[in-house]
Amino acid sequence: MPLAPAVTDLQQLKTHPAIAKLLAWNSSAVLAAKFDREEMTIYIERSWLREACVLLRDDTDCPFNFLSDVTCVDWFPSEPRFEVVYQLLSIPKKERVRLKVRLEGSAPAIDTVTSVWPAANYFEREVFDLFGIRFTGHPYMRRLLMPEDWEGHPLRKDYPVEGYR
Amino acid sequence: MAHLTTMPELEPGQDRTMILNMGPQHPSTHGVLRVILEIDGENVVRIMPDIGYLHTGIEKTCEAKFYQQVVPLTDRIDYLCPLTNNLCYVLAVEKLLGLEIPPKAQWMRVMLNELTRINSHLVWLGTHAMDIGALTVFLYCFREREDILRLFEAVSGQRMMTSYFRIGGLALEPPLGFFEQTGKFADRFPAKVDEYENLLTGNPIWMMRTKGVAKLAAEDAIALGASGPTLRGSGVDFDLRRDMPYSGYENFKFRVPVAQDGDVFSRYMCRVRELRESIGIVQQALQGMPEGPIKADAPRVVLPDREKMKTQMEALIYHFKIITEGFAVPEGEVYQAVESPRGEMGYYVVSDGTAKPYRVHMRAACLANMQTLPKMCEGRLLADVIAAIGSIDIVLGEIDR
Amino acid sequence: MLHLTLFLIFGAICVAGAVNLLVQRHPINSALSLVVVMGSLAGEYLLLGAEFVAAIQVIIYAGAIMVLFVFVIMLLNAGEEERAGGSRVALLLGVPGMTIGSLLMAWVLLERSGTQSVMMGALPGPPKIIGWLLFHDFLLPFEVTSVLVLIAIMGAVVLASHPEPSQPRKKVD
Amino acid sequence: MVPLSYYLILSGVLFACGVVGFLIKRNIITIFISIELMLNGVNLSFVAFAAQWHALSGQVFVFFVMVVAAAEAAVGLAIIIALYRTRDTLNVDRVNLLKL
Amino acid sequence: MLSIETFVVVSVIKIVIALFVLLTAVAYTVWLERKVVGHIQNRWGPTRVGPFGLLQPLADGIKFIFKEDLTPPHVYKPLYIAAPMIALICALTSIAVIPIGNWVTIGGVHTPLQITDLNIGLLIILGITSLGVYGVALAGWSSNSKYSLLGGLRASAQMVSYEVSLGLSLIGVLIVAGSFSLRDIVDGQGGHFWGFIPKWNIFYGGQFVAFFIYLISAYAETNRVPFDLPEAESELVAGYHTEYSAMKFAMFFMAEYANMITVACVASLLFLGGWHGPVFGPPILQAILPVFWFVLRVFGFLFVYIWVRGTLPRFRYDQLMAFGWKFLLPLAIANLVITALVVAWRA
Repeated sequence: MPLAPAVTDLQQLKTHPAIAKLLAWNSSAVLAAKFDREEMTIYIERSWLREACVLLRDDTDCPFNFLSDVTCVDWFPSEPRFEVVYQLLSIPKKERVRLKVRLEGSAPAIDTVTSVWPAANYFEREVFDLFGIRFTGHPYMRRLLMPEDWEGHPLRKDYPVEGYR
Repeated sequence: MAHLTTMPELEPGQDRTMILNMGPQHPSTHGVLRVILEIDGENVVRIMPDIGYLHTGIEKTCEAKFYQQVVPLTDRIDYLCPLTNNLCYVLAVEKLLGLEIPPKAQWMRVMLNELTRINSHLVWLGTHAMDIGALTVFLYCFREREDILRLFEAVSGQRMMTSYFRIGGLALEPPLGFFEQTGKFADRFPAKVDEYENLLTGNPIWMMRTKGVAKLAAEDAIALGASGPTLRGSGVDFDLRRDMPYSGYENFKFRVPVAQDGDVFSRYMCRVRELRESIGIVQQALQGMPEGPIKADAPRVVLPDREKMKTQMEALIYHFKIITEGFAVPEGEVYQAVESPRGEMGYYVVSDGTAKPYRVHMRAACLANMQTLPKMCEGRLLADVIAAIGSIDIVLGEIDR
Repeated sequence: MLHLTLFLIFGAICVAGAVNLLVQRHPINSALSLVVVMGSLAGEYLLLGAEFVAAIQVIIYAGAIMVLFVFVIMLLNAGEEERAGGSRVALLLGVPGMTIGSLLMAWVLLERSGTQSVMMGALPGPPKIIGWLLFHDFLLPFEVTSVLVLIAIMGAVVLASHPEPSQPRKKVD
Repeated sequence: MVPLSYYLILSGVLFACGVVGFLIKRNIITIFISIELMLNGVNLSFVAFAAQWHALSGQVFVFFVMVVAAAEAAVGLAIIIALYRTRDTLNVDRVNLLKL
Repeated sequence: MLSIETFVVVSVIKIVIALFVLLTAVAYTVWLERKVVGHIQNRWGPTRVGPFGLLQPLADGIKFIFKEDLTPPHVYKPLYIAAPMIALICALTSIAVIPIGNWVTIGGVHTPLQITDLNIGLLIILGITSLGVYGVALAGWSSNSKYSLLGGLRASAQMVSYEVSLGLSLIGVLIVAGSFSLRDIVDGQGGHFWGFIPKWNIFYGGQFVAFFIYLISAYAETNRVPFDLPEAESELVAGYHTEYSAMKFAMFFMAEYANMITVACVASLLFLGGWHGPVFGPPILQAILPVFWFVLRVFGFLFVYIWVRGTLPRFRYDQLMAFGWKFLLPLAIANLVITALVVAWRA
């Protein structure tokens, strides 16, 4: 299967259920979208993330009721530096969609989605631990993998591989 | 949904309760899980898992390796099903590359994956039964696991850390007689499952210990991100192999076992039935194993055969280039999920166009499954915590990565 | 002679256990001292020939009642007792008083009834005869005690059962 | 041959120890243990008198004492547990209020 | 009647022999368990030390003696040290009243094959085993560890609870036999009825149910699978002996196996006809055979113990208590009442 070029035009992608739903609700929440390698990515405006998640979860046609994963990509040194990535799955429709939120490098913070999917609890703690992104409203924002007194966030690109000396 | 996520601080001895620190060194926390329990006598008031004792920073290590060098690292994540990890990673990279895999390699991958699933379930069954006190099942399971490990050793040269799947195909041709051996194993295995079930399924004590214990409702399971047998044990009929097929799973006929009660016994039954289904897939794969190459025709990505390398100039050059500077992967990102023995294992690979992955993230099925533990155990007895931990089949290597 | 020797040995252990009970500050030590006292008392009963009583003494008293005590001490994790003002007065007045009283009693007993003595195994108390007595002559008391035990069990269950979880706990200083 | 009085003295000494313990101990469990010690002292004199008078009813009485002791222990320890739950102490000096 | 000197000498000899035999039996019960469980589980068990691993107990003993004897900080030392001794002493003492065969005459001395024959032998065994609780409970408490404490609490609650059923199941036999003396009880089981069925209490006395209750309670009393909650490895690490090492641990270990043997002996004596069995051949064989039959029964009982261990999972604490109080105890009382009625009707 040779690689097809990625589709980034929002108009062409309007038929996708998740994008259609989001656009119908609030077109300013959707910043961009990308259909690449059979996977749909939607960039969400950061302040609308929680509402967008609730909307996608409670959608009657194609409910994205399962949060597969929350992670983050660090695009240091470009800005906005962080991309928080949510992988959603619709168990009834067997459909996946990826939500992305871009965050600036200094004191990155974003709303938690633990109230939408409790599953986000550990995932968000892991992202906080390894990238230093604060999830506001998270019930227990503590380090998950590293020791409590660890300095720095190891998965950031500017974190020295041997650790701070 | 707040009741599913509250994680208050545990403070000792407020009201006749006692804080019991179970783990990280404890016989039944399956590795280095630490569970902090607040107990009132034998009753568990609150429970809080504490993880990270096996954190090895594999995700960070991946960023410093070439794409093909990441494969051996993936073995070490979920060390009970290394081939599933291999498969998930290579599928993700192949998707990034847009590689077409020859059918024989796909069928081999499916077959070995199902053997891995059996292998992993056997370890689970043995340890789970041992946690509940049935010692003999453990050794019976390891007897069959030994057979599978011998097959792995025959095919890949390694018993556990196989690294057998490569980007673009398989590492080696399976040796002579491998399929016969596998066939023999597949023929005698169902009788062995009967043996385990004879010891456990109808045993009144086993049923007393597992039925109605550590219940998890379907909506809670979905909300908490549980997957695999933990989800199917709660009555949600979802299996990535059937519902979102990958690596040629659409060519195989198998049933997805689902149990409705959401208790330890349901999860046990799901997995035991999966053992039988998996061996059925192995048999189908053996019968329909296609002929042909085991590697994709992509000289820039796939290492050439040893023979060609010694006779052909280009092959030698490609070999040299792949080994020394890897191969560039087109920009993009991919989330590839496969059904591991524990649930949805997903690899999120981001490429920036160089020969090293920009970011590799593993979605650990166990990490999400373990979030269900407080929901399952609170208000129950100490012994039920052990049963619950066993029933969600955790692997700390995957949780901590 | 053998009788006297054994009596003295068991008696010494008995008294030592009882005194140790008083001296020890930790309740579990006191409880165990009492077990020792009971064990040696069983020996004394054997010397008197009351073999059934001796066995029951060990089974019921040492094996059940005192286990209950030890269990409760473990359950409440009771620590060493603290000294309080009142106990000092009791110690100063009570101990000499009791000692004098005991000595007086001993003297009286030795003077007044020193002539009678009992043989080793003077009155065998085989289970058969004891059972006969219990179920004929003492049938009514026996049944009454059974009712008493039943009431005690019910009372213990009610008293020791957990209070309602919703009920807030009050602190008393 | 042991004079009966020896048994009675031993019994008296045990009883006295029990009384002293009852008076000087402040831990309610130890006080309870002292009561058991007194009962044991009495039991010994019962058996000794039974041997002297050749009347087995003395031994039978020991059984009744044991049964009563068992019942008393069950109820008493239950009360102690309930007490500890409400007051967090085993010291009798601190249990000086009849209500909470 | 023996003279006092002969009595003392004979007693000391018997005590030494009995202790030696018991301790050897303990060691080889461990060996047997490892072998049998090994074969149940598709493996060999000990094979390296001596033929069939027969010297393994010796090697284990040497290992236990030479291991470092750790005393963790913050334990309550007097009781921490005393607890294993209490457990072991109680376990070993009860063998004193267990007869293993008839009277024999050796070198002109006529003596029973038993250290001492008391007519309240069974009560003595019950009393001593009931004291065994202290070893376990105190070990759990004095270790000052939460796992040990939970194990100790579980153990004392379990042992006290199941002792009730155990005692009641024995009373049925006592009613049939009409004596507390173990020797009398065994003597009452000689002969056959209907020509071929041996007159064992389990058949003739109608004490089959009692035997069943005894079997289960005995497993619980000795903390064995499926009632091994006090030392449930997967829950409480090692329960009450978590903090013990070296010889102190070995004492608990020996106590457990000695208790198993005692329980097996009592079962053979009370339910399975003791040493009765076909006796034939030359006099020396006639002397040995009863002992052989007795040992065979004990062995059979131990084998069942080990077999169960290889097969069954473990109960949960509340299930264990419910089983003991709500099932076994009523069953034992019912058995007692029925036995009493039958005996009264026969008389």
